[in-house]
Amino acid sequence: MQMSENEKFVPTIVAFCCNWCSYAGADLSGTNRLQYPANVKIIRVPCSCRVNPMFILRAFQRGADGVILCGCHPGDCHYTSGNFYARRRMTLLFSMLDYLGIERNRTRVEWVSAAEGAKFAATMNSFAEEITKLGPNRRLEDLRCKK
Amino acid sequence: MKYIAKSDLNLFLAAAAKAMKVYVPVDNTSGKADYKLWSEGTVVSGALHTTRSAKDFFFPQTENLVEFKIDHKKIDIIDPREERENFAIFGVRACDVRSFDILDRVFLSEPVDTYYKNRREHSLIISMSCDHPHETCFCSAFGIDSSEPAGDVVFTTAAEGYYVSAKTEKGEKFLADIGYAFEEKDESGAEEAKAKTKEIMARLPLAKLETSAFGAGKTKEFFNRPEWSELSEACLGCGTCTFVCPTCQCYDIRDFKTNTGVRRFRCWDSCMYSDFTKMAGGNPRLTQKERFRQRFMHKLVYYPENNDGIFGCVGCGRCLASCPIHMNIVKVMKKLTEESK
Amino acid sequence: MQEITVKETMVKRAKELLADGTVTRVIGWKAGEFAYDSTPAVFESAEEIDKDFVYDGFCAANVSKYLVKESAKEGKILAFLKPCDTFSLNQLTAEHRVNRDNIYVIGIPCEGKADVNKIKSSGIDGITGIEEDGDNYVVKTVYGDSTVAKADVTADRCLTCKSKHHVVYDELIGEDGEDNPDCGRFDLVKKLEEMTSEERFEFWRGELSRCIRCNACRNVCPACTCEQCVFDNPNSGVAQKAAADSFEEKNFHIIRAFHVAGRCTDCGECSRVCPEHIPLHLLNRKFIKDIDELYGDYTAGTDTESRHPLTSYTFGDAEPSVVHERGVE
Amino acid sequence: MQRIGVFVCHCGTNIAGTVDTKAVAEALGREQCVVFATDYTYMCSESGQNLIKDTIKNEKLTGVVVCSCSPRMHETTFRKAAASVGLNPYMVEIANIREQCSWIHKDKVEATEKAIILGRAAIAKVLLNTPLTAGESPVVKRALVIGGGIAGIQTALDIAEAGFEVDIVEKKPTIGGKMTQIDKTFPTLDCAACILTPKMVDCAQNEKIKIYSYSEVDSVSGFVGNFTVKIKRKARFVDETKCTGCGLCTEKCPMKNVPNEFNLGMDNRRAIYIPFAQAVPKVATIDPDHCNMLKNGKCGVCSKVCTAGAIDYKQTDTFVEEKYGAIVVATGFNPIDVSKYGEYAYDQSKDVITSLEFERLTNAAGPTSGTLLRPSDGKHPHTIVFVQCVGSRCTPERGKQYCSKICCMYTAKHAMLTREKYPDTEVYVFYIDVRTPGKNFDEFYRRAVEDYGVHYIKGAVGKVSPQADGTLDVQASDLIMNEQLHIKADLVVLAAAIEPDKSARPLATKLTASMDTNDFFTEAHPKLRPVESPTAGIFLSGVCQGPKDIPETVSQASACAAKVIGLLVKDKLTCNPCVAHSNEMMCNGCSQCANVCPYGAITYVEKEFRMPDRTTKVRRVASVNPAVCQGCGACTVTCPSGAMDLFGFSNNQIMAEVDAICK
Repeated sequence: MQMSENEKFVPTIVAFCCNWCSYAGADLSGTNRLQYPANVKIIRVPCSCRVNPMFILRAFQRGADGVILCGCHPGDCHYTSGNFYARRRMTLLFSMLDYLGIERNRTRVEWVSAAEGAKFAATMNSFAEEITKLGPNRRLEDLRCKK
Repeated sequence: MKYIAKSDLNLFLAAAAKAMKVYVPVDNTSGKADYKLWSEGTVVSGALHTTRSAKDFFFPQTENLVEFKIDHKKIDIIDPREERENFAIFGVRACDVRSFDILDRVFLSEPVDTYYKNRREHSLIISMSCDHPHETCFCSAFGIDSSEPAGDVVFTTAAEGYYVSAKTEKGEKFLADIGYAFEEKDESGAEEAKAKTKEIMARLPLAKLETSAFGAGKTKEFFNRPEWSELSEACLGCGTCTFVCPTCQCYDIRDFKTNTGVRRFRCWDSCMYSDFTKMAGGNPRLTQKERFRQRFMHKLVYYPENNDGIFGCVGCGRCLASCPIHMNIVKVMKKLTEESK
Repeated sequence: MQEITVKETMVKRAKELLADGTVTRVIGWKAGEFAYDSTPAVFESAEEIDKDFVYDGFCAANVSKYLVKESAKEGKILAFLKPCDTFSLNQLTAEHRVNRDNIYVIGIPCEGKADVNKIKSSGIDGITGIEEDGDNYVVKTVYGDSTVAKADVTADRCLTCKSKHHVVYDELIGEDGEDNPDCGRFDLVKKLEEMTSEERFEFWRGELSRCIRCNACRNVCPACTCEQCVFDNPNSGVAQKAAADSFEEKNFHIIRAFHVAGRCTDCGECSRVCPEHIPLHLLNRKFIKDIDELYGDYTAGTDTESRHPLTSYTFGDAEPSVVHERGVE
Repeated sequence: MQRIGVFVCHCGTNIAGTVDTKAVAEALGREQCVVFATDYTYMCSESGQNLIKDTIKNEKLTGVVVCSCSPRMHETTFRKAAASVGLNPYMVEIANIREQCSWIHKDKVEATEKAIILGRAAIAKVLLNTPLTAGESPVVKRALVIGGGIAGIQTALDIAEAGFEVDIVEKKPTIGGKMTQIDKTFPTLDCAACILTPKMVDCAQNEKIKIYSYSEVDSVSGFVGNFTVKIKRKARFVDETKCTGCGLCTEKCPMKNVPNEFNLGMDNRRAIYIPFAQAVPKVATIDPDHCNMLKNGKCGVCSKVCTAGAIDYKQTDTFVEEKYGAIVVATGFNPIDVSKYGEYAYDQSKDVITSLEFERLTNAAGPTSGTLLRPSDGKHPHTIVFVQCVGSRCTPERGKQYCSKICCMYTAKHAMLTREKYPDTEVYVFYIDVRTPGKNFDEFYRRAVEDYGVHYIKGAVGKVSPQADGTLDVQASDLIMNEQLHIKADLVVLAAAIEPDKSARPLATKLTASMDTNDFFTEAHPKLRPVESPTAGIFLSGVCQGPKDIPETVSQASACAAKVIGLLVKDKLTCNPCVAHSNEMMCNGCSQCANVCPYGAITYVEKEFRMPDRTTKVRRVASVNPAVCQGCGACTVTCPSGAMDLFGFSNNQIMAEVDAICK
């Protein structure tokens, strides 16, 4: 989380993108010059199934206000089944976070193909908007990591 | 002698709270008690024990030692300590009061642990005698009289109220400062209460627990006893006993990478943990048996050896109540002395 | 007096199997100081059994996890398993953590174990002895005797017991029980789900802030048998010895629960051993409930073949967005 | 202490336009372990790459971060550059400040800030990079084709054509597959045998191709480039090398009443038989279930009449073990069993037949020598009803959910041929839709309707009831006229759905190749890699991957061959070094990782470990085959102890990036 000079809340957002679909989708939205907020930062992973729940918790600990995971559409996984596992893991993890009273909208999974540059930008815009509405992450923060 | 009715207790605490922060045992949602900062409306728990002992006040589970602020290639060192204000701990039982002496001998002997000392010096201990001990109590085995606890100020529990007396100058001064108007009653009531407690203590199942076999110089006698294997076989290697223990004083020092640098902190460690004695060269205690033995040998032999024969256990019984598999120091002592009986 | 007779049969069979060489060791429970504090123990001879062996309403510990270590040793071991313990053993067998060939399982009946904390919180302490009397316990204390109904002091986990059926055994003592689908074990989870996000947050903060990170929950858990736990591994990046921040309280318990998700047999040991009485099983049960609802009913340990829900999938699985769509915000 | 060099690319104005590249270089230059940071107009240019190479040499860099376009664009370029001056290519990381920064942001301050953060993340990652070397594994220059149908034959021929050894394993006594049983092929109506048998003969004569007929794959081990396959050669009780295929034995054999599977049991063969005239290999086979000699040791006629002395009643199953670089699956299909659909009375009347049986009835080599006669009474049928989608496009409970694809066309063919040969025959076709995508397909269907007067009726057949007079009452609904019909038919032909051969599922398990719920093999990518299995070295040819007609099958078979050849021409395979690896000291041996691995790359070994207390302990631990692992990382998350990690994307690397970004 960072506050810009006029103290308007600018969330920190981490986006995990699978190398074959979503990361390429992100590149495409760049190639098409489709805007989305600069506070969205992408981390490239081979497949959505590489994303360990610990990474997501880690992001929140380190100051992220929202975390989104993007992968190939179900059935299109480069590794055939990776996103199916990711889907179950994230569903359960998000459900648990919600159960612990952590705002459920801070986490999201979207399937974005390499051809969906527009969808990628749109997704990031809506997610960033959502997180800005939610405000700073307080319920899963680690005070030691605050400035 | 000073006397206060149980119903008036909050008035006294209110007065005390004006002088300094006062921590009192309070029931929590799980039906157990923790120390909480007293404020108007706080209800003092009637529980015999808090789950975590009062040692937390001087030796907290985690504590920052130093912080390194790293700005690119520049490093500043920051000391997180700030001067502490005075505080009082109310309702400390005789066993826990004794535990402070045991900790002092470790932390206040050279080299002095200034973090610990700092807190200790700012504290005031308001102890309370027991009137309803549990079957797990065996403080008497270590020469502790739960009817006559040490401390700066002592509350002797009677049926309807408490007889209050200061045991130290600090205590005298405190009572004078807060200027609470106690009732005056003659000693007899207090003596009655003490006698009653003593009488119950004598009837407790562990009242006759024998400690004479242990103490300084007994290392050879107990270290290689075969019983250790059997005693430790069910041990899960968790830290419950050590963490609820008022006298366990082991800690680990760790670094935490913050977003701006590194925070070096210490946190409780347990000799029951498999990595407790892990070193670059390996681990001298490879099996749970050795770790288990260490804990009890320390309480019953090593500590007395280094501290004028004083045992490292105060018989509060917390570990008896909370060990997941109900293995504990009492079973150990009995097993190791079985034959000699 | 059913427990007594069961105990006698157990002792009899244990001695026979030791005698005829079927097994070389027996794992069960050993009597303690106060009638309620028995300890899991391995017996190697009839004498040891006569001396200390006990089985009563307070022998709650799930001994299946000890079999990881014990079944790796020479010779067969006899294990007395309650219904819930058999699920744990099956799960361990499925994960190749135990050597089933080295274990002789005798399934023992369980009417639900007593929770001594319930006796104590009813104001009874100074306990010197406890005797069974039909549906009651007569508790002898230094402050006099009192009687409590067994039903009133039954451990919560046993009140919501999912099954009295033994899923694995070489022989049984007494009749095998049945699954109890209407055990209502998810009622509390439901209650939490119905709270608002804020209420849930406050509830869990209250509970988890008491955690002293003694690792009892992890070390007792029959699903937590890792050679080295990520929280003990300095290279894992998440190692921690104490919760130095409220984040770490949550982090530890989320990951602990997640790592056993789909593998947790809901034996309830985690909550039983917590010195702070944190209802940790409610975290595991949340995963179980979600799995049942989203991927079809699944009870870990029912058999030793099936893949658990997090290592399988179907094309039409629910999207993670279901979390956002259901329940109250 | 590591020495990192940072290179910030302007990409002309593509990056420099919205990102202050100089500021980025300065900021990153202040990061720990960064000993050199600069910006340059085009990093990917010759001179740009030289700048990197020189700096690596002069500054003795241990790691390089290039802030430029997407790694998908130039990662390889910069890695090659580093490698050329002796820095391990996997010590290079890219920060994507073009596609994911300069191109999507307008505000220069904002974009510059983000570029710096992305650079920090890349530095944080590269600090944890480890030099990786791509492993190499040799390639056995020999391919195995499982299934000797047209798909297998075509693939084998193409591979052999390229000069590689190919073995075909066919479970039947002859290769040829389903196509041998087909009479004519749509839409050209040329004779199937005429175009197939030459190819069968080519196989037999091609010295690169070895045919294991009457054989099955017993077990498979190894991995891409290096499979070891055990082939079971079933005893045919005839010595292939001696038999001349004269056929005398098949005439003299006294066991006359063995149902002839080639004609789908519509006529009989002997206990010793050659499936059909053009069989390859043209060798007799004894059917042990019916041979009196093998059953009760009486008879021996065939050995008496065999001048070549090829008969060998003592023959037993034998096994051969061969090494292969690639394996092609061409297991083909079968029509489903239609007897489960009671309403069509397939079991009740001989005159309700499947389309494949119809093929035989119209084939010169068939039971009726090509004249269309009713199986029941051998009379000419005057009214024929064709029923489409029998078991296709059904609910899962009733049949197959998929479209079998070939039925519409072969039914049009049947209808047309019938009308042509027997103009006095009325032909009805009941259909849900008529699907005719394909070259000259719709024209073909239209001819059937318009030129040959076949009655196409959109509707479903409700019931077929055999009548006392030997006819069949076909009760159906016409959805267009919206009326119930009763047709007095002499013959009903069911277009049975096709399903993968039953041998496919167990084979998939042996190959650790994945299958879909219909038991069709799944392809590595539905669009981009349609002829490969996700399991490296396994290729898919023909209907085993999904319903296809002959032209499609053949083209896929050739595509498949091309892929195989592409693999076999390599002497060594360089494996992607970013693969999973398990820390044996931490592995629980719980098998969860193996359960989620789509490639069967993880196996378990019982390994002896020396414990710190000097005792030894045998533990079950996972071991990853780097030649098979594709590096998805599914296993790393499933592993509770964290023993499983991924080179190039390790837990610590990803967490370091997270930290740097959230800072």
